[in-house]
Amino acid sequence: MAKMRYIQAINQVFLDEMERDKNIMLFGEDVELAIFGDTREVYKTFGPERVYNTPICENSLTGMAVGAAAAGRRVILHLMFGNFVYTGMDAIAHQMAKLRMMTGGQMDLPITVIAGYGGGRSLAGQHSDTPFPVLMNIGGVNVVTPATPADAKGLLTTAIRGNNPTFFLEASGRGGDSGEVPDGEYLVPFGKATVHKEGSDVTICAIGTMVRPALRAAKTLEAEGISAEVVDPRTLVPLDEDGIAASVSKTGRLVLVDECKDRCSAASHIAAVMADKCFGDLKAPIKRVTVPNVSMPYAGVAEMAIFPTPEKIVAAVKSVTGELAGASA
Amino acid sequence: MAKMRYIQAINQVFLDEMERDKNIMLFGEDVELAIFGDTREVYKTFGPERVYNTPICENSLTGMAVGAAAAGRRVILHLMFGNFVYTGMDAIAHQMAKLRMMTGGQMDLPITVIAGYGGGRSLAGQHSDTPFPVLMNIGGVNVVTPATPADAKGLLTTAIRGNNPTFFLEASGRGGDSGEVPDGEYLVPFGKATVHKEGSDVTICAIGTMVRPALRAAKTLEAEGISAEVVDPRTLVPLDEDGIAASVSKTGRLVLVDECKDRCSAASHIAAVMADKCFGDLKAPIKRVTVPNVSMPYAGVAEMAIFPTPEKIVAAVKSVTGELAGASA
Amino acid sequence: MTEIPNVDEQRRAEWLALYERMLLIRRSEERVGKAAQAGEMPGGVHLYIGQEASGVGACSVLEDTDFITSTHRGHGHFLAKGGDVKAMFAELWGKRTGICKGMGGSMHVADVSKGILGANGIVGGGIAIANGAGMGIKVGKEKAVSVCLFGDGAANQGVLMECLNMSMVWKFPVIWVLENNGLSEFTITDKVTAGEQTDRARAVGMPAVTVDGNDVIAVQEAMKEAVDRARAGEGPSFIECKTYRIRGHLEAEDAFLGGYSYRTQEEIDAWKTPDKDPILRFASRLLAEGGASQADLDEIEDRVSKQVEEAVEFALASEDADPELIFDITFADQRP
Amino acid sequence: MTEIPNVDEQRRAEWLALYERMLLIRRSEERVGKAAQAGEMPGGVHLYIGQEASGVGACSVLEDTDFITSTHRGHGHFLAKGGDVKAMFAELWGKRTGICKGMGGSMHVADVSKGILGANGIVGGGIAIANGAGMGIKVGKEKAVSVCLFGDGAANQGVLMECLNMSMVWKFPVIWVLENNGLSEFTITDKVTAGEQTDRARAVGMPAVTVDGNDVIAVQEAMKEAVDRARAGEGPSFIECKTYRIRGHLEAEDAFLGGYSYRTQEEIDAWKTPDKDPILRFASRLLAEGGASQADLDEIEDRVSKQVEEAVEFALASEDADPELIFDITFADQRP
Ligand SMILES: Cc1ncc(C[n+]2csc(CCOP(=O)(O)OP(=O)(O)O)c2C)c(N)n1
Ligand SMILES: Cc1ncc(C[n+]2csc(CCOP(=O)(O)OP(=O)(O)O)c2C)c(N)n1
Ligand SMILES: [Mg+2]
Ligand SMILES: [Mg+2]
Repeated sequence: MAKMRYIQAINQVFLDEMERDKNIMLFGEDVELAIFGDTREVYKTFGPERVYNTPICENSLTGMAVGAAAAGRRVILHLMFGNFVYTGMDAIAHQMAKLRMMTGGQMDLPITVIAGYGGGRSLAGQHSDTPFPVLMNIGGVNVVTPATPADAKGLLTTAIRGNNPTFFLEASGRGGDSGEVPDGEYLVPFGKATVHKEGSDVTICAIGTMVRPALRAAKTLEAEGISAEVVDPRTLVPLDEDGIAASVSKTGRLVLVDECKDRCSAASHIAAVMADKCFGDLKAPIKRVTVPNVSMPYAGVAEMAIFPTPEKIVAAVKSVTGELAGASA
Repeated sequence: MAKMRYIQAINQVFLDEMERDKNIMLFGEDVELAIFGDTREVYKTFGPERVYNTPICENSLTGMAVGAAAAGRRVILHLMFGNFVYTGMDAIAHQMAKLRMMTGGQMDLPITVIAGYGGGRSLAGQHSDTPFPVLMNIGGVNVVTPATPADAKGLLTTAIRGNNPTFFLEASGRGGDSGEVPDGEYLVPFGKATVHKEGSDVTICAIGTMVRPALRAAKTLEAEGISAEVVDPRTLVPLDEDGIAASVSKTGRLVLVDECKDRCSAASHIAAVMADKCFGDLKAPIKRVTVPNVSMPYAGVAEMAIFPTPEKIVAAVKSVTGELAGASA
Repeated sequence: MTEIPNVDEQRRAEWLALYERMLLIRRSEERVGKAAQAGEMPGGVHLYIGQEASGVGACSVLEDTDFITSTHRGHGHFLAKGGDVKAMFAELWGKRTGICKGMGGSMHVADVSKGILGANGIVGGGIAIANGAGMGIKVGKEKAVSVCLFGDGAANQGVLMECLNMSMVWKFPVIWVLENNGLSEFTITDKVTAGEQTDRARAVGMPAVTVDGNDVIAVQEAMKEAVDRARAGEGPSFIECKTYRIRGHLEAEDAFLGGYSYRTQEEIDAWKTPDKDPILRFASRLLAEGGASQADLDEIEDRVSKQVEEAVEFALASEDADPELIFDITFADQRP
Repeated sequence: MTEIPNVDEQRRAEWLALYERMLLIRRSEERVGKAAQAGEMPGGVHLYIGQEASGVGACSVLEDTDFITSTHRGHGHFLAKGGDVKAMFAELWGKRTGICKGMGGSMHVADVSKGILGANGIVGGGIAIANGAGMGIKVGKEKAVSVCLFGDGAANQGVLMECLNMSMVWKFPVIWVLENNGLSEFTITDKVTAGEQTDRARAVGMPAVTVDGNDVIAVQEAMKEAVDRARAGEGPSFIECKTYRIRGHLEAEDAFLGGYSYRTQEEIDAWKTPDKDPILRFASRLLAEGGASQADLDEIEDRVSKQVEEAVEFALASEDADPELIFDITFADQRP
């Protein structure tokens, strides 16, 4: 175990995996000087034969990832901001997500696309999106949202070694968070949720960037006598429905926390699944703490007004555990 | 009232509205000879000064709609297939959906984008998508899914006269359906669900193309003593949450039918909203009849295997009304 | 017309093989068209009739290890690159013996083992894939080339400029083969296109030529030069093949057009004449300069007809696609 | 350097106005940079310092009814097209008095009443918008023009080819102004670009020129010609302005670079010299040939400094953005 920043954990995986497997290539805009820090030294170490610092043209880059994979390479594409998923959407939705199926399973597409997502830093509408829903809905691509440096390492390694297209969405604003990261080879399997904190009164299911405020909220609630379990799906595709359901069935209450815009969010989808699978165990309405259906404003006060915060999570929990809070008060 | 085909109703609105308001322009690929039939005679009547038959370049077309609107025009863009929403996604998500907000409300964007969606005709993966979820999630654009020729007329007229970007998604395979359409000016307001059939045991909330199989299922169920109410949201953004909730509160059961892939579908979102708002009235799990998270296969048998059908809807309803069916048998 | 040296026996055999490949495409497409017109074939069907020389000429100089990307009009490319006609027909009829197990259909025929990365229903969809394959080849230090076959309509998609640029910057072994049939669906491409498309390649410094796309030998020669350059690490080339689509945009065209039209019957007929039709032309040339006899051509005609009928029988006799498969093949080793 | 006729009084006033506009941009940007470096300003801040001549030259021939689209580096364009400096500063500080009410910030400053369709955080995002505005103008039979200001990095986005093509096909009144500062973030654009970008315009038959983008008069003259052509219905033009970005890609650049660099200090300094810097250059010329005195320039310096300080005060004194507004402005007459 070593204490490491989130972004360092990612950077280290790139260096380790590209060293281990000479068939891995990496490309993207400005990856040479590593604007996000996560590709630092990658170009110096492996480029220019295996690393391409590209022009600005996301539409082609996503399609090229498919072509390079079809030609036998193991591919890492850095898309920089999650918003650029929309810019490169055509080949993501039409080729990357569908080609295996459309060719009757003829080709593996070992592609890892990495991009930073999320708001909270006054980058305004075009640099603050959380594009999970579109990636989840198109089918055919995995979606991974590590919340901690350790999960970043473990999930990225699994993504790179896997044979399916995977979107590894890093929390842009959380690059500096640090945490313990296992030494040496470390893989976290896809489709296994993790419980960051156990509890018995309510399940708070928090995704990616939202794990931290969820844990804060859980602490506040604990002090008020409400025992919250904080569950993190870690991967949205595949989704650990059973793992989340187990927690919901135990606590009987569910609050989802997701930085997506609300409509058709990951939160909505998990809520829908639980309203089907866990209906008999539910004691209260399922609540969602998400971003309203507007684009992220610039001004800090405006941004914070619509952003999920520990306070909003606490309020949502209390709206379904009213009597418990009363009991312990 | 006149009996009219769905596609004719749409075509007539284009002709009528462009006649009424000289500020309306229309453009898109192959709109001159009207590959979908819905722009027939439009070019002949109003082009080439107000109608542009464009080259193939969806990425620009969506952005140009924004520019033309900013320059003061009322804009109709035909995107042909719903899949090409992904191809033109960049400017949809980044400009059309956000520019009003990002400029502090300085500009109206009276844009109607029309595209045909849905599978069932062996057009395979790249021509069968139902792209509601991405449009619903990005925020800032309306999403309209008329199921009948009358609603097609009424909603399209509302879309064209409105001042917000609206995606009018026509049911590709349903162009030939006919129905009674009110004569003269006819507007259907956004955000008002409609009840196609009343019932008391279960609410079947069906979207767009799915209204027809839902009505068939309701008929079958009726014969077996189960009274299903068929609700059609008609517009997904804005969504008539109260209208749907009223039906769900009345029946206590909800089955959603949606041609979207399941994950983060419109069905998921409506389920999530109802699992919050109507929890106290729900007597059974909320069920979704959707397309699994795979791309649409080519072969008819394979396509039908994953497509929502009346049989699957009946089965889903029975899974939540088991005791009723028994009682009436 | 290209100058021909004395035709030796090897050359004769090669030419007959080109002819046979073109004829196989023609007869296959005619048969598919018949099935589509009769409503036997599901989905949208876009035929390659009239354009055989460009696909066959282009693929004639490629190995199985070389890649092609194709278009919605991809049957001809599939067969030109060595795809199996039975497996293609079974695919078009939606059978589990199809090359894509019935999951892809007409717009997605692919045989990765032969380097055919697939027909593609997205206009311009093959452009970035071909460029990426070129990148992948270069990273893998392989000798292969990647050939992008695309239409004049697709040439207006911006990914073309993006990929022309990148292929040039990094000297990817990519050959850009524009099949300019003058039409994009029901639109005359010239009406929506400014300038010459070869100039878009020249703008990034790429060698670009225009050839008679109905002359299989002219296409082949331009390709040879381009492939040699690519294999030598000298980078990409652009070849425009001028040709014409004789059939409708899709077989159901008349229904879509509802009585309107975008071209005259005379225009179509002019491309069916012995001087213009790529197969009739090459037949005359084979007889005149290629050392072939009418008997050679007749034999090929017979063989091809039999092959096509066998393919139809194979397709019709095969079992329908397996719906369960969908869940196995969406991902490698993972359920969707 | 462009030849100048005898400078009359009107010309003198015009030149001084150009100078003042460039200086206003420079002093504003310096002040914004200071605030950003001090951590007072949220978000990413991309300064226009060193490129003032191209934006000012380009916008100097436009009316309020003409449109511009801009980039992430848009403050200079905003001011050049007549945007209000107070409203811009208030926007950058996230205040409700901001031109976008604090909702857009640095990357989205827009004033639709002045034809400024907005800075844009999506590289290349303005290209299709400008083209669409050109289309809209044409449909409305108006006399306006639409000017797209974009960078050399953006020029590699395929929408450029798409829109160059369409603007040419239909003769939209669009002027494509490429501000070629040689850099895209931390990448030397030449390393990822093949050929000359003007040739991409020439490939569709569009008139294209390259001018010294640090010479405000050269830019203005090229623009005049292009605007005249556009207003006369003769279609689009392409103008490449060669210039240089003196500041970092964004003000937090050092933190992002973590000790690495993509250019030398000498290179930067070479662009700050009196021959190269667009403002110093134009000052000398004003004194030498423009009939201006040092006192004129000093007066302008004073006025501009005051204007900037007033703008800062205005911004700082304003109330924070109103979060409730988000729900009112996402749609016209509709809650989100
Ligand atoms: C992205 C996209 N836009 C539009 C279409 C609809 N479409 C199918 S084929 C076609 C015309 C293509 O023309 P061209 O590339 O010249 O190929 P050709 O049909 O002539 O072989 C169009 C517009 C599509 N399939 N994909
Ligand atoms: C679609 C998109 N891709 C990438 C980025 C990240 N990015 C911001 S500025 C920039 C470089 C732009 O270069 P150029 O167009 O030359 O403008 P300059 O910064 O030189 O003014 C990049 C890659 C972005 N904002 N949008
Ligand atoms: Mg064509
Ligand atoms: Mg630049």
